[in-house]
Amino acid sequence: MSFFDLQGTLKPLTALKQFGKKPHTLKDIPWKKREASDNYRGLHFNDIDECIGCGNCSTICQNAAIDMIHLEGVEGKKGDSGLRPRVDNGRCCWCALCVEVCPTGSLSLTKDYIYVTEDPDAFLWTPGISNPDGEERKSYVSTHELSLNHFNRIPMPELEGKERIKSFAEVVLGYNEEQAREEASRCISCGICTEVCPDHMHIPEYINAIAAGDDKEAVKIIYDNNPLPEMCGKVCTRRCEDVCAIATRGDSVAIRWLKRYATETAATADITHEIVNPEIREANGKTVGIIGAGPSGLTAAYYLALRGYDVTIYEASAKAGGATMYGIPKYRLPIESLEKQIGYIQSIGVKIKFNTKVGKDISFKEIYDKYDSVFMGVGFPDAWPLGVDGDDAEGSMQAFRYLYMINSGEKVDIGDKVVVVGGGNVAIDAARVSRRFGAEVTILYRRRVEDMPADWEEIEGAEDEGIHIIPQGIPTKIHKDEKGHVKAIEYLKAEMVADDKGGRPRPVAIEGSETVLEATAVMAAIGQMGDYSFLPKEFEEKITIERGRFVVNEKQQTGDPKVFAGGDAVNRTADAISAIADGFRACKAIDEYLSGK
Amino acid sequence: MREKATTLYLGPQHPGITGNMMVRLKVMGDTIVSAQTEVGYLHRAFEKLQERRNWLNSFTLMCRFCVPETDPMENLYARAVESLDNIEVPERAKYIRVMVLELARIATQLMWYAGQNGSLGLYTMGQWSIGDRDYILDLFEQLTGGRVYHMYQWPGGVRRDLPEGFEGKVLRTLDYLEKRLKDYDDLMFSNSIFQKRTQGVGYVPKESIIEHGVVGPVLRGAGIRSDIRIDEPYEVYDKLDFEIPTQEGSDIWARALVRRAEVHQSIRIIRQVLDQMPKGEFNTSIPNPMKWRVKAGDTYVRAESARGEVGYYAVSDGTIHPRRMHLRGAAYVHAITLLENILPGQNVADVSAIMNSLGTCAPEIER
Amino acid sequence: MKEIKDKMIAQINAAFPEAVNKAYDGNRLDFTVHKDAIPGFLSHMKDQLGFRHLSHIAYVDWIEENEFELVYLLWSPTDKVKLFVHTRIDRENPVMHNIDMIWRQANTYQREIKEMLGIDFPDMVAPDEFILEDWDDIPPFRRDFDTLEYVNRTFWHRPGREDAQDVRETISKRSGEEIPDFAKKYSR
Amino acid sequence: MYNDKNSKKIVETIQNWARSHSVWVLAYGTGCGAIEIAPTMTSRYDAERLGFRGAATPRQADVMLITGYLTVKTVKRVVRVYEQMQSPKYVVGFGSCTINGGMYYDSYNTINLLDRYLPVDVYINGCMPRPEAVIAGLAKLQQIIREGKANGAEKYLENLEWYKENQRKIAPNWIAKAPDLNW
Repeated sequence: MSFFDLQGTLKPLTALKQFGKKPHTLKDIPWKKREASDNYRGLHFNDIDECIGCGNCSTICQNAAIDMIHLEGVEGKKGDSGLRPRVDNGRCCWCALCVEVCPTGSLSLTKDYIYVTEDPDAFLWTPGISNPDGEERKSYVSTHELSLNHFNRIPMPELEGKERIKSFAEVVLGYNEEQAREEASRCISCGICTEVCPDHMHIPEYINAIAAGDDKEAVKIIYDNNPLPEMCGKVCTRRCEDVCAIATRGDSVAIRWLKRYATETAATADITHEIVNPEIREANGKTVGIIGAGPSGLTAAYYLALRGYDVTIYEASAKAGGATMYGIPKYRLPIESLEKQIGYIQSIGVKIKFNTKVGKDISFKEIYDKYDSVFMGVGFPDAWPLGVDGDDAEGSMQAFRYLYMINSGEKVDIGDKVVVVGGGNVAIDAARVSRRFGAEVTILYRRRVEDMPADWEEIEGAEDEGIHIIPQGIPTKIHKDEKGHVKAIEYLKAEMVADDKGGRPRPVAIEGSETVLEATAVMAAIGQMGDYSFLPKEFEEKITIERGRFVVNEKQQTGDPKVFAGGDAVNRTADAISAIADGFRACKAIDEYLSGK
Repeated sequence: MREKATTLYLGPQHPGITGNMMVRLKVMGDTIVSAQTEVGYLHRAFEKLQERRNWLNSFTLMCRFCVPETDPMENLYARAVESLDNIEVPERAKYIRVMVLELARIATQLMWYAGQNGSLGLYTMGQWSIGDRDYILDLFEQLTGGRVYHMYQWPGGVRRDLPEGFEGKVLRTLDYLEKRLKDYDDLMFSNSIFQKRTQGVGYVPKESIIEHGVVGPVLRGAGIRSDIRIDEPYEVYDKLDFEIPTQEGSDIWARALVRRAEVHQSIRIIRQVLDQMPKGEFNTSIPNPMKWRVKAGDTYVRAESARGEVGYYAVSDGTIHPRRMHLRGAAYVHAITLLENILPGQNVADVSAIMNSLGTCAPEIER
Repeated sequence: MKEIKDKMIAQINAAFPEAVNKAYDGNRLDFTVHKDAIPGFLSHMKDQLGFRHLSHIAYVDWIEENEFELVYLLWSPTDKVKLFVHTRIDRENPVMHNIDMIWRQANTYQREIKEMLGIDFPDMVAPDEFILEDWDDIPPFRRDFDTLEYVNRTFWHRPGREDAQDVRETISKRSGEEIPDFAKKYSR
Repeated sequence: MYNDKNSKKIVETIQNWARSHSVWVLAYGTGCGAIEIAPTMTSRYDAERLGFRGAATPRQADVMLITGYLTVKTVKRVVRVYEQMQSPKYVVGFGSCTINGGMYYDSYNTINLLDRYLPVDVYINGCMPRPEAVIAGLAKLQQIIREGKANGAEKYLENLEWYKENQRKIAPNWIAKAPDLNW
């Protein structure tokens, strides 16, 4: 290369051709804001009404930038923690992971990005409050498909419909380990579900333990306030799943099935004892008498026994469990499962006197005098009759009684055409049991199928098994044959009329739409009721009954401070988990009452 | 009289230094006698922080490792986790990733154009190439929602699909860049001042290559055809047709020519990617990030960044937190032992140019 | 690839009978070597088997086993094989052999290891400080160094966020749920 | 002539107006955000048309941009550089890291609150702030300079003891060795 390189000197000068060209400088800045791209990750926006305050954004945030705070005008309710996120913009890195994990999709990022101030304390940003107009400027959003939440539940393996009706084998097969871990991993551990659980079980904790592979720890956590968890894992009404944060845009986490999975790892009463390893306090010499070995009675007994009380349960039937033993068909809750759990409760020192009906074999007064405190978990042993013409025919029965008899091993003649009247779980149970005895079953319900109070899974299961559902049918008459046996049931078709007072639509019979359905048995499943004949007159003043239920205070205490009550005979929800909650509450109250705290 | 050596501190506050770091020079007149790199001004302890994060949200730290070129790091993390947990990545995601990586490579080289010329006093180049780089950042903004920190490639694929009409925009930008690259050649590579300042300067001797673990354009500028994209093909590089440019000089000039050729190759790759990109999924679902336990084990993945080989060693102990994450940056070896080795004998005025040509990136060294 | 790897394993086993091989798919070779054998092993790899490129020295603190692990990551440009060489060092007496005469850049890696983990390389020539300056705590990349605790002790967090509430706690307080202590570690 | 209150005020107003249109930025990229300084200063965004241009040394510079996190090691240099700068001088904090630690709030090597070590005049939101935001921040700085509110340097002198104490807390040996305000 020579000292003077002509080409190397002139070529760079061609850059001068740019001279006079319009520059690409964005001259409007800073006087005009430049629009960011369509999925820009700018300042946060939160739809305050849609947000349920699950706090998942706060958990995923690796910078600890998101606080959950109480906002003026946002109150907590069932399914909403009442807290809302606030972002510390002195921490945020706008990675938008909070958006990706938001189960409701309320959180998003906007196109706004300019925020300049002299005050370092002014960087706390409450999305949706700090930028109420952010809705229109939303850019980075998480759609159903893009969300990091897993909205689809792991399907529960079940027996085929055809297989099921052959026997009383359990229909639901349960998750295997891999499925359970995967399903448990869907949970975001917000804990919103615990509020609606009557018993306030520690749901996020035990699900997290399952996800971590610590099944035994999960069982231990579950037994903290529920002594019949396997039963709950199989048949609970699971109101927790209705408010699940994931359910806002998808299937709720299968909380019930996960509990079932965890408790099934405790295969026998002994193993349960080993895993739970309960701390039983020294006997304190006080005694508690419990009437009825149903869920509420067993719960109160178990936790009282753990606290050192001498507990005796009086049970009218030959087996404990109450409605869960006699009211639930065995394909949903196998007898061995329930006996295992009751066996465990007995193993820690709870005494159960079977076949001892209070009021007949032993008087209430005797129990009242003998024990320091009494708990009544007597349940609803009787069912409402259908109350139509011909109700007294042979073969017309109450579904609840039918289930009781079948579960006690008795044989019941139902023929081959069964009509069940009602739409609750008892109706479906009776129908599906009858189907297993080979009958053709029809369910007659006053309202529409979507109005049925039974679990949708149960309704689907019934349909799979070939049970016919006639909705909007109001039974009017039962036809008898010459021997006084049920021959047919007559019903009127109904139309749904909107309720003026804002309640759910009412069925109104259509004149002249009488239809007759052949039947060999008719089962009424329209509700149960209590039997309080055991209660002597002298107690009536203190232990009051209103609308068929005991009146208690928030501590399950009746008017007589020594007597507590719980279960179906007290609460309106009338399910097992409410009974367990009553028993647990009563246990604490009895402990308080007797220890004089 | 013997001249006495003077100590000069190049950095940390110095307009010519590449990032926040320092080189302590002992000079005799204009000539360097010895050099010592001092780093640590940008040490944020990422790897320690990642041990406190979970497997998903520690990916947000990845792009911060090297600020000028963020995407190879994201790619490494994604691939490390995928290889630990046996996650299959959809084909489309792989193509998108390659496109992003190559766009990032072009953007980094444009940044280098500015840095290399800035260190030699040709400031016009910086005005051009950084202004043109912004068009690539505009593409990134549309694709990922961020200009510099994309946080786009994550374990399982990429976060969002290509927006409507994105391919066309990429092609238009590439066409524009190709036109501009000719202007760059006229201004820079034909420039006799640039040639004289770079030819024979910053020579890396052949024996240093192996001894110092030299990688990337520095290695290729010494005539060795080595590139992770062909040595250990990742994503879909084995399905693409491109060349690995090499030069013989092993000086700043040779490395500049390699980088210039690489921009052209990257453009070629992106065109092929857009051509071959299949339809379909762009992401496989990963477990709930808060409960994601990656299978225990260790892995080492590598990628070719614009500065050379970057590697990522990841260890999982089967919990929700990474056990150990360790990054090997390309500049890690270049800016310390290699720089200290080749600087003696050079002119003080060339230090900045040499550091630029070695691809020094301070945040990557100390992490 | 498999033949190349098998051949290499045979060669390595012949030269270093104590080196323990672990099988992996792909182009990964994995050996565990006693720490005293490392310099000899690595220079053999470099000179005889073509692993000319030392990609990195990774380090892990296995505090449960009271050991440090160093992983030498080698690459053979000719055979396209990557080699992991693991070695363990006693945590109580962390001393390791210097290899910067085999690869000069190992000097940098070892300086980092020395500073971040506290492993001593007695015959390495390098300035004392590398990344940190005036560090007076335990080496920060050890597992027992709690970075957040150090931050709380040394720096500040901006006040004004004390009204933050825990979702789980808020709900349990509202419903009267008592979470037992042994379950709390599973709360989020 | 300058001694009466009114003319002093007028002179100050003119001074501030002039200062706000000629703000020289110190070329010191302390962290991530430095990468967006290059586009801000070059052709696309061209902050120079607003009066911002680079300055190579602290003596010539008016404003220091703290572009993100500061490691303990850098804080010492930054303090030194800041003290070398001549009044009037301003500090702009970029992004989350300068406000409350940002991503590195739990890192043992980065400070969390910049305003404990240096007086900060303007903070810019973002991680990192894009050039438009940077320019918005610089415009804000111009505005407060014009209003005469950018008095960080005076605040620093007034509260010198407090700042020094905080600096000493993270760098006990270094600050002790260094002569105060006498660079």
